[in-house]
Amino acid sequence: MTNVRIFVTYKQSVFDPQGETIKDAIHTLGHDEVTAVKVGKFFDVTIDATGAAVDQSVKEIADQLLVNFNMETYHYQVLEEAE
Amino acid sequence: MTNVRIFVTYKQSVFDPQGETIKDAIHTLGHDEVTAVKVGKFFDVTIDATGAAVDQSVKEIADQLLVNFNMETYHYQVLEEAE
Amino acid sequence: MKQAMTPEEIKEQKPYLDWSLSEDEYNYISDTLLGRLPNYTEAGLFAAMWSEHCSYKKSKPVLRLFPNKNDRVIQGPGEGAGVVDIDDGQAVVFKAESHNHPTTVEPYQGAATGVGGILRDIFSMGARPVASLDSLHFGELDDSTTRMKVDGTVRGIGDYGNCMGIPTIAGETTFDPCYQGNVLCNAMSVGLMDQKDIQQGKAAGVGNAVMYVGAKTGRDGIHGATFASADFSDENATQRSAVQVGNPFMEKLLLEACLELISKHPDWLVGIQDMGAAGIVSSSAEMAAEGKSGMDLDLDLVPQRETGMSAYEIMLSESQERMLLCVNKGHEDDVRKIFDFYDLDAVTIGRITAGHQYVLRHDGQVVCDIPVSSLTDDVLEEESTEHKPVRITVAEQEPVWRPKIDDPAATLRCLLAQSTIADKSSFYQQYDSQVRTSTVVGPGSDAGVLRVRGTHKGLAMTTDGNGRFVYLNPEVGGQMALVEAAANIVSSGAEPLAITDCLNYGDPNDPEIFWELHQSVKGMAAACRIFDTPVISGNVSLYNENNGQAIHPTPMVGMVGLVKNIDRVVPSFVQQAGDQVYLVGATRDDYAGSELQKMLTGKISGVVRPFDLDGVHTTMRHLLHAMENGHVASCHDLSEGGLGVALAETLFKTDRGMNLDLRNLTGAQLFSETPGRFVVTVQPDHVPAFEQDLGDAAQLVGTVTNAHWLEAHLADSDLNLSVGELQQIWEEAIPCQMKSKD
Amino acid sequence: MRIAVIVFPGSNCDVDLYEALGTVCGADVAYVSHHEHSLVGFDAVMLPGGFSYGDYLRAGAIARFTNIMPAIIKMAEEGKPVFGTCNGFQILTEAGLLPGALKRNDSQRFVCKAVPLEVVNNQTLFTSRYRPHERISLPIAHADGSFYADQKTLDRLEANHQVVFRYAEENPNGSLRNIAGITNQRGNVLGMMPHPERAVEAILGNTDGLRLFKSLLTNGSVKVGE
Ligand SMILES: Nc1ncnc2c1ncn2[C@@H]1O[C@H](COP(=O)(O)OP(=O)(O)O)[C@@H](O)[C@H]1O
Ligand SMILES: [Mg+2]
Repeated sequence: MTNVRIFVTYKQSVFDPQGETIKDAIHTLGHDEVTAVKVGKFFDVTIDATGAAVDQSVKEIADQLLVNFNMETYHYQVLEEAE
Repeated sequence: MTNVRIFVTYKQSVFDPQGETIKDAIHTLGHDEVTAVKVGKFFDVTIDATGAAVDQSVKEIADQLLVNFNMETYHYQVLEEAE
Repeated sequence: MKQAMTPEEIKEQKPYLDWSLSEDEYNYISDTLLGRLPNYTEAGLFAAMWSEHCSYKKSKPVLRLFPNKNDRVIQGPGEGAGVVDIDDGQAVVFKAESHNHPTTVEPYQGAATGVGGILRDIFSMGARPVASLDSLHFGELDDSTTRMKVDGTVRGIGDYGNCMGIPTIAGETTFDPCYQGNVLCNAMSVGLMDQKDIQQGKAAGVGNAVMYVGAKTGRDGIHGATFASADFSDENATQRSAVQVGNPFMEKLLLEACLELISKHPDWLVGIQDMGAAGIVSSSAEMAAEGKSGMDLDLDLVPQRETGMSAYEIMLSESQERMLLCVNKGHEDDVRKIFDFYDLDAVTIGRITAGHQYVLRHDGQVVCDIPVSSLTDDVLEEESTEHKPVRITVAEQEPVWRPKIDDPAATLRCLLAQSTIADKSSFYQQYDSQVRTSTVVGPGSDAGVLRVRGTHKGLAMTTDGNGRFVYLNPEVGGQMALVEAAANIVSSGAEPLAITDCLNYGDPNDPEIFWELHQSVKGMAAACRIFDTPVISGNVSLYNENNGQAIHPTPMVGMVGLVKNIDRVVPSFVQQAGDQVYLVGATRDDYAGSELQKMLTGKISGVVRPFDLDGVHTTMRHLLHAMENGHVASCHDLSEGGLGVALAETLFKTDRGMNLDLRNLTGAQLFSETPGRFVVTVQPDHVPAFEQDLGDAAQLVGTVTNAHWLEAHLADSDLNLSVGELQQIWEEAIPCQMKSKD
Repeated sequence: MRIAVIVFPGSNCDVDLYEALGTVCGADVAYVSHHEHSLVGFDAVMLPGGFSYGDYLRAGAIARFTNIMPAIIKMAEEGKPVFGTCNGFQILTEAGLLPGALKRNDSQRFVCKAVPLEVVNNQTLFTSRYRPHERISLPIAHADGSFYADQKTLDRLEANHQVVFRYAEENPNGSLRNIAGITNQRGNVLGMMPHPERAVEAILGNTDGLRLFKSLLTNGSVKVGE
């Protein structure tokens, strides 16, 4: 059993107004020390596999479903592995 | 200047309809090894501060803006610190 | 999880007091209804079912004042929603519900699940929801928390309704400091059906199945008070949440599955009810009570999302998107197949039994065994004490406030920027108002209007309430709420049919608040009788307070009207240059509770004066007669901001103007809020017929012009205003405030 | 000409398309469930607006795995007309039948209103009844309508006249190059965010969408060649 966190973000070239909107809101609260905000989503996925099988699984579900490669990219982290 | 990644997730007992629907879709693709999916969002924030001031900043913007404590919790990671 | 308390421990430690069950009630349940001490689960079920929210034990005596029958009413209060005959074998089904507390705590999900809940009430009757409305009341927009609440609430309503594909076609949004700590979010849904498909929330027939369909049960929305109880002490408090999360996608599937079952297989189904407040217990007990049956449920069979839920939690969970069905024995699999097609759970969780016992099993044990009626019918009604608030007695002695307006143009500009009056399109454009392609008039008019496909008919609908008038004079304010709704319906060319309501008040244990409730309901009821608009459904929301400060008493009226000929719907804005402008209804010096008073003095005060309810009704009947005969080119009723604001609104988004002789009105009277008035425009060749219909009630005041300019001569001043400038003020006020940085 | 209107879980403008085609235009139209595997017997297919799978993950992302999708792709490959509005457009991009993607609106808000459009290309199966560069108005109702594609793709779309509708005044969602609707290279697959099916009857205040359906119906069962 492996817990994986898959991060999906817009590609660098894609404009993401959400980060800007949130930055403005943060400034409204008086936190001018915050100079940049980017927003992304992640998926915490529990996979009944270990080792290379996990990488294979993640690659497949990311490619087929979780990521739209026209505008997004992804990376992932294995959070913990347990037998 | 410090880069921080703030993770916001639903509390355990809060229903995550999106995660459930995505899990079902993953099963449709034949990936039955995926047993749970939870969706979260993250904010990459650049803060013009270091050390304890960063923690203070993060705490305040999370409390006031980024997190809805009725249903969400958060944690964060300092990604890198630079003078 | 710790062991639940024993019946004796409950008797001694009285945890039920935290669940708002009184000691008298507890004793009555033990001594008279059961003849023994209730166990932990039973006590919890009683507390929930005997709460004001489920039992109306306090408000019932007052609700009896409402008329709820006439020739058209097919189903009055008591079922999921009321049903009214609209001829041709069709019926309109509607109800409103408040979600004030959840929306105050978590605006997005609170508002979203409010919409979801009211939709289930409609389709559980066998009707397809065809339109939604809302009624929102917030604190002032100069507060950043309020702005976030407004934003979250509007997004929540939009996201749920949009995803369901049900247009939100009308509503209201007002702002007053009294709602700052306690937002009001009332949602109304309107459905359409063939009368033959009407369903009941009924369970009967020994051996028939009780089927659970829809989303799994989690610990959502279980009454906050219970969180403190011993039962949950070892749970991590920060991981617990009472917030219900809406899943409109699942509700859409549930809607389609239920309607397919109802319309195609009526013989499989005995009854159906949605799971609303107090979840499984209220739906199942009410269905059993309605069918005069017994029921035996096995809670281990209830689809669950979380582990280790107690019987009490399963029964009281308010997880969304669930329904309960009573299915004829032998058709369980047939029903399951229908839900399967929509990827939904459908599980038999129990059976109808002989006798009248309500039996629950959990983990192999009987956890509840009590008479069905003890939960639903034996509730002790509560007498309330009431008295007239001192503030009203004091106000009656004070001199009447009369404003002096030297520069009505400047006053009008300022009024148009008041958030309650200003353009709400930045909110309602977040709602899909056109899906289902039947919206003839969407938000931004007096009433929303839908056509009924395949007929010449239409349905007009509106939500209205004005807590300020009710606060100053509950009885007259209650009448005004109804008159305003009727005026909006009539303005669009429809005949008022019936109403639903949400009664939003503070703590009814305060005798002054109970008096407000009683008096305003009395006023509404009297007006309903005169307009022949019975109350067919509704909802009571009490305890709307923050830091001991109650909201204004705010009864919301949701009214539906019938348009006989959809081609004769009347627009709210002017049409052709040369059309004659009439003011319908007499104008008095009515400033107490007005927008003008609030704007100029920063508060409301004085006495709202009674008005001639019969006269207003007669005028509206004549106006509708003229409309149905095609004599009216446009009509807009006068509400907040009076004639001045109404005139401007009839010109917005047109290229026209008006030239008016208002020399029998003062500058101040331009903004008086006397109820039951209209601005009407009439094509020259319809003038004789119109004047014949309206008689003295209509006064010719001027002409529609091609200049985009509002010109009027008043008794004490003149108006000369660019409509474009006024429109800009009106359109920019709210977006500008929402963006404000402090 | 027989037209299929696909019903995905969460579709909600299926009725509107069906009524526009069937009741208003008198076309031969039928609902087809996403569970089906075949579109044999149909000459054209339409993907309605709504929220398939709740728009969870990304609008249109999950619908493309339904049983019916291979049959839709097959029709597209055969050159038969395939049309998607709103969520239908999102599904067509997610399925790769149209280039690009639809992002969240710049405003981060759902928006429902009528918007002015330019008919950029009236030489398609779907637009032949509009005049060149005609200005029309159609309703939009979406939260994820901001068209995105990389520069090269955008240039290619324009060079091939695949941009069919453009927002003519304000851009309501942040779409690149004000794009409101595009076809595939062959011209038989059209996706657009605005809702022509909401603008086919005078009683609803707008008939500008009617000619889109009429165009398709008069062009009949024409197959578009390579
Ligand atoms: N929350 C809302 N939802 C939908 N429509 C709204 C909302 N708030 C205001 N509107 C619309 O804005 C218009 C003006 O509202 P209001 O001033 O309350 O009208 P009236 O005075 O005629 O009752 C109406 O068409 C109403 O339907
Ligand atoms: Mg009105």
